[in-house]
Amino acid sequence: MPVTIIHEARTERLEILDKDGKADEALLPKLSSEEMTGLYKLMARMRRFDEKALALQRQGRMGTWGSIRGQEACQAGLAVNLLKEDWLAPSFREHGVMISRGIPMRQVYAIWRGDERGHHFPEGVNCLPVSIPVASQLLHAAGLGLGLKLRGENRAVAVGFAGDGASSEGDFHEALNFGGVFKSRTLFFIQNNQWAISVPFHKQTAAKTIAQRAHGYGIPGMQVDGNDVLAVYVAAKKALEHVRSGDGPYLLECLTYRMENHTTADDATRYRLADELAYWKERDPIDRMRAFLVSSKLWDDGKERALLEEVSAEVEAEVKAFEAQPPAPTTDIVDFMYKERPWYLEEQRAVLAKESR
Amino acid sequence: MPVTIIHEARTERLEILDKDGKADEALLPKLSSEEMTGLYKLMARMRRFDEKALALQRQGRMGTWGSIRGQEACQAGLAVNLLKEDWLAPSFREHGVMISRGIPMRQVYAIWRGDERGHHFPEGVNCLPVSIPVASQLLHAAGLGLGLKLRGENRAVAVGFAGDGASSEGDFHEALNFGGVFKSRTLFFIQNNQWAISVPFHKQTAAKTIAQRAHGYGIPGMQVDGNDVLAVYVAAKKALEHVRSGDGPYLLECLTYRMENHTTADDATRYRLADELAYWKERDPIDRMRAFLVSSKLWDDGKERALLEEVSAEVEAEVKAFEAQPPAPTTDIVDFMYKERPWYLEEQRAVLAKESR
Amino acid sequence: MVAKQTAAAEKTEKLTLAQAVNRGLAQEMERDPSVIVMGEDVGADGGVFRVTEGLLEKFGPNRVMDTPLAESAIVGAAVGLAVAGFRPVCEIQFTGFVYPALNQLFAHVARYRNRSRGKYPLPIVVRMPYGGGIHPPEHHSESYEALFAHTPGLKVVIPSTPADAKGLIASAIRDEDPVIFMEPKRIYRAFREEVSVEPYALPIGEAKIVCEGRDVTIVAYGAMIKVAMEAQEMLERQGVSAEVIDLRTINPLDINAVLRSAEKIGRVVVVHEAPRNVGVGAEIAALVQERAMLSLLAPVERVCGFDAVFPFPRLEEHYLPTKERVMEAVQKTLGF
Amino acid sequence: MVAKQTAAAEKTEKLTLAQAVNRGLAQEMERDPSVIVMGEDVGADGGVFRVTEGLLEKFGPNRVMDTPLAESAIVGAAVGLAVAGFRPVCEIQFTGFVYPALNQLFAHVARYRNRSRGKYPLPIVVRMPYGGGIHPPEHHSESYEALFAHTPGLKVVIPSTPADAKGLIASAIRDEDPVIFMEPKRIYRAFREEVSVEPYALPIGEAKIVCEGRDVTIVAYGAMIKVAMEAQEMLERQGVSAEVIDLRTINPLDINAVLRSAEKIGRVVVVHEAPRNVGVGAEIAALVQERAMLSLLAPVERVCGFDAVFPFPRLEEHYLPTKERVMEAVQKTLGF
Ligand SMILES: Cc1ncc(C[n+]2csc(CCOP(=O)(O)OP(=O)(O)O)c2C)c(N)n1
Ligand SMILES: Cc1ncc(C[n+]2csc(CCOP(=O)(O)OP(=O)(O)O)c2C)c(N)n1
Ligand SMILES: [Mg+2]
Ligand SMILES: [Mg+2]
Repeated sequence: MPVTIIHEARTERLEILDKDGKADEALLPKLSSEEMTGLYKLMARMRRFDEKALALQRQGRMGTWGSIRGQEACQAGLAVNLLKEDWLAPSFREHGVMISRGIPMRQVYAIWRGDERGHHFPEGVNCLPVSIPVASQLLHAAGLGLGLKLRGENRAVAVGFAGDGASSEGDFHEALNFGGVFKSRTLFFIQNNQWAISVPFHKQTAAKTIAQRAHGYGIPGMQVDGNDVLAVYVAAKKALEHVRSGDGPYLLECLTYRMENHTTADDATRYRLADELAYWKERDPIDRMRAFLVSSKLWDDGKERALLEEVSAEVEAEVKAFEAQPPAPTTDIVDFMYKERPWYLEEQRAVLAKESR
Repeated sequence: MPVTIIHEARTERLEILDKDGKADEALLPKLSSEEMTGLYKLMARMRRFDEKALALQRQGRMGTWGSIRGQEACQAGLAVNLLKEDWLAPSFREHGVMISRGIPMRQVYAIWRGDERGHHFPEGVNCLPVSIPVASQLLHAAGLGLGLKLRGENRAVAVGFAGDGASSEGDFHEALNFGGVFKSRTLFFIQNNQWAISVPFHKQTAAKTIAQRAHGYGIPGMQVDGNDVLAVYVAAKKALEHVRSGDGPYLLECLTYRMENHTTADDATRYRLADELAYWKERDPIDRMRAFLVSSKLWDDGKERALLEEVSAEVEAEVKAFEAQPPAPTTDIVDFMYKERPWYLEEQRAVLAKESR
Repeated sequence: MVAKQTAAAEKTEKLTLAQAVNRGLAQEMERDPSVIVMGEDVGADGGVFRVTEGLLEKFGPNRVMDTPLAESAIVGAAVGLAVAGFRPVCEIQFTGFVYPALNQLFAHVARYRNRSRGKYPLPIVVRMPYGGGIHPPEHHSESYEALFAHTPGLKVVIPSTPADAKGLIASAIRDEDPVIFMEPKRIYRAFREEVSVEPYALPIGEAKIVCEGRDVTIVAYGAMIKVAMEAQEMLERQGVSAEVIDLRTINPLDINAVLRSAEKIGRVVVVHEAPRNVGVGAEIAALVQERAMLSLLAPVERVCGFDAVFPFPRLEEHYLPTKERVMEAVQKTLGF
Repeated sequence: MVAKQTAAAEKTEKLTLAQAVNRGLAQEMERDPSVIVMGEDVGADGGVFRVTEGLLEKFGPNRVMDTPLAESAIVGAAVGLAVAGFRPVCEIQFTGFVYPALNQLFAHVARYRNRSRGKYPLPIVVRMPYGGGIHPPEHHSESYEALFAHTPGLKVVIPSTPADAKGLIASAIRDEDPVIFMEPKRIYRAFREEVSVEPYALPIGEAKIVCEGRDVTIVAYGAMIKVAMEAQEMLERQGVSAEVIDLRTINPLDINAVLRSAEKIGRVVVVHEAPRNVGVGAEIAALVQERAMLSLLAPVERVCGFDAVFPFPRLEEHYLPTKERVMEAVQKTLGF
């Protein structure tokens, strides 16, 4: 046959809860009540944590903050599927999954207050430092996933995070391709929040989805409603199972929405319409899951009040601890550059030491 | 429907001549006898040109040469579809299409003998200088294609060339994505000769084809048998029509085979089996087209002899002209850096001028 | 050349440096329809520092293009656009995000004229805010001018005042060769000055004597001019007269301006916020000792950023050169 | 430190520089199973210069990995591999192709230890052949060591002899910090010397006095050592005694070795093939005038590549520093 079809591909999208929290029963994951409410609690904790950071920032007590508001379902649905031995390679908008993995809130606050010490994560927490150049960390995740494979791990995986904007960078491509070639133990987890600062997704690429790129690398991929925590839970589980099995990487696109400004340095009213925000407010991942839980008789106002009190108390305590930390010695500027300081840093350290006296 | 198919794609491959030169009549392009033999002559001219360069190199009269042997069908099938106003953004293995576009052979020889003057192409020949960092020139082609669009051109397009290895670079991705977003007037023309120096295609990517990547950028693409000049002719025509119509870029993958060493600096016996080469020798694009022409009564031994004489004479004359060119003045090293020489290049020029006296 | 004062009759407006670049861009786009602006968020958002504000409204989406988030694409596509007859002005959002574009800059932009023996000069400007002082996250404070200055084929321009910024961006755009135009973000809005409302161009490659002096020459550029001038004022009070030279162009350096001052005074301090090792200060020290050794009364001193990663905000102020460090270096040359 | 001679009893073999790096790689891979080699064509092909020849056969495809053609991926994946406990030795095929990897090198490799406050040091080596002299196509002759030397967090090592190459690649691999290891391809096979068959490591950061002298110090590295020594011999015949210092490490520079010589002699010529503007020579000149001004009898001279794109082969020999240019610079310092 002189005209042959040499490749066929379809890309799926999963949704379980509709915008009002009504579930497609056939697709509902078999989770216990605790697990169901656990997902909700995780999201509520993230939101409180995030809101506090925004408040601190307005008061001049925080640096530039990139809010995760609206993306909690993505991060919670993934987080509960992770094992202790898994690795994260986060971008700058992964606070939710980071605090869910045992990184103290005070450390994440510290990073964004501008303190490298926040990055010295506790022993046993497998998380790379936050990477700011978009998409660059996907290669770290590809390499880590290869490293895990070479070490013979058969459970641990690496998760590389990126946004829709990041998917235009060359590193996105190189990472997925490299991962595919080496069958690295890597989940590429893309939160498509439809904006890259002021650039909407349709100006980022002429492709309809990011998920469909997977086929170009010979790896599986899918899209999931990123404002539906149950759907993300199911999709992440499936994706992670694939990666854990040793069959190579997986590309999971969570279609979500950035409900805040890009960061506190941004003013989204310059470039996006209030209507769009309103549309997505109705699809808030937390409201939606609460509606589902309430209608499932798993949640009520009392529980809600108790939860909010609990997470508020935690957040306040963490803020207190975070703000109690005195600034690092100025000599820290040079002290972590190399294992041993070269002569010129020895000299420069002396300048810093003298000035700080 | 909670599980939806959000994207479906199929990738086609076109073949017209089989390995023995038997054509699929239904797919045969409607070409005159002159056009048919013209394609053959073009390929023969390329081969002679290429063989001569290899011979010169062995005699120390040429620099590093990357042979196009085996890829003549790709370059000829494309070349005859190009208009004078089209632009080329060549990689280092596009000698065939370059000499078919009005760049004198002597200039291509000069480039590879190590003389920048070869790059000063004749007025009216729209061709960028050879780009050596793989895939990087695809972005130039994307930009040029956008420029042509912005200028309101409705015929001219830009053709960006790259190999299978190059398709792993980030620039490949950025170029196709950029082109897709801006609907740039660009044909991305990939000669997948199945090797990137010593790395075979299956180690370059886990994807089966390069053509299937097109879907990830929302642009069309297809694969063609790159050793079948009629198939390339048809595919390139179709691809160019798409681009000329203003509907955005096209990704055309020609699956071919590098019959020589990567370059004269390489020794392919270190990494590839003789069997593979033998297999592809039987699929030589020139032999195949000749068999078709002979069986179509369009070609015979007499014509073959005459053709070989003609192209040999041309090549020899070009070599003579090329070798007659004295080296450039040493001051050329600094004289083309800026429109006006800064003071330090003025000083450095004096050193060069003094030494060359 | 001593700073040119705006002629009394000229119509002026009071602008910040960011606004002055904006005016320069708008006026060059008006003058020449082949000038286009491209980059991340340069359209509706007007750039994260608002330097391209209003250009989209004025010139439309075919001349002010929000690109996908891909720096190599921005610069690589500019090569093609330049060959197609445009004069692209690319914005890289921060110097710390230019690295993905370095392949295109080093392998192509810097070399195209030479490679094509003059056939394809590339009139491309790559603008980028650089330097510290605004307490942003990592990668937003970098000063990598040395990389560009070391690369043959590029010009590197760094203005320090609104008036210079407007005239130099115009020259950069009109230049037939690629220009890296680095904008000191720390002083984007630090002060305003009267800037001629008419379009004008200032020569690339000419330094400016910001302040004449007798006892020491302070060579600086960009945001460090402010620091140098603070030091100059403090020194003045201590009876030390400092001459401050604003390089304005890093490549080609205005060697004559520096040498004239060095020969006159014999003591030179170079200030920049980039790391010291193999930085622009090294080049100036090397040139001065090479060409004015016999005039030197003391070694050329360098006051630079530390040879360390630019710290996160909480330690940032300790990284950047301060007037105190400049004064100390001046004292050192005086006491030599 | 004067060049250490191989002890008489040691078993040695006669190796080229390329072979010596190969031996060093093999022995370190034997010593430490976490050492892996990755890059384009490093497997079956043994690298385009055969520096990784035989490693695939010996250590298998899990430790010698042909990667896709993607430099950012090579270095970026190495970051992840290093965190996973490996010691990746990346090969970049030519220095002219390292640019796509600069984002990973500058934004991550150089900064990871610092960013993570010591939690994730990256013991990564990035090897690359550099420099001119082999008449290859464009981009195959570049010397961009200044970029790396300017970047805090990297070490930069450039050997000039087989024995040094073997000992330094071992140290680079054992180092807890990232090392850019640049190999002078022009002398990959230019000569052989006796090299100890046992594994050994030479300290990073120590220069070597190749030849002691009285009248002038020539500071060089890599392939320029050969040029410097040719000049030294010619000068010798003219009655001029040159001391030749091989830096071996570009960052951290062995400042003491250079200063000792400068103080002893008072005349210094620096030689490198990279462009002069803001090159390593500038740093050396700046340091020497800063710290040994009173010992200097003449300005520090620089003999460098021109501030131009490295030319295509037919003009290449005119670009590279020659012994004549070195001698001229020496005469200039002597005649000052
Ligand atoms: C390489 C690089 N270029 C530019 C930036 C500046 N920048 C920070 S975030 C951002 C947009 C990112 O968009 P996306 O990937 O969609 O992530 P989101 O912010 O929406 O989470 C840009 C342009 C950067 N961080 N890295
Ligand atoms: C960015 C970059 N890295 C490495 C090289 C060295 N190199 C030259 S050609 C080549 C292989 C190219 O393979 P492919 O793209 O398939 O083209 P082909 O040589 O087969 O035509 C390599 C690795 C290069 N030219 N550019
Ligand atoms: Mg986004
Ligand atoms: Mg190939």
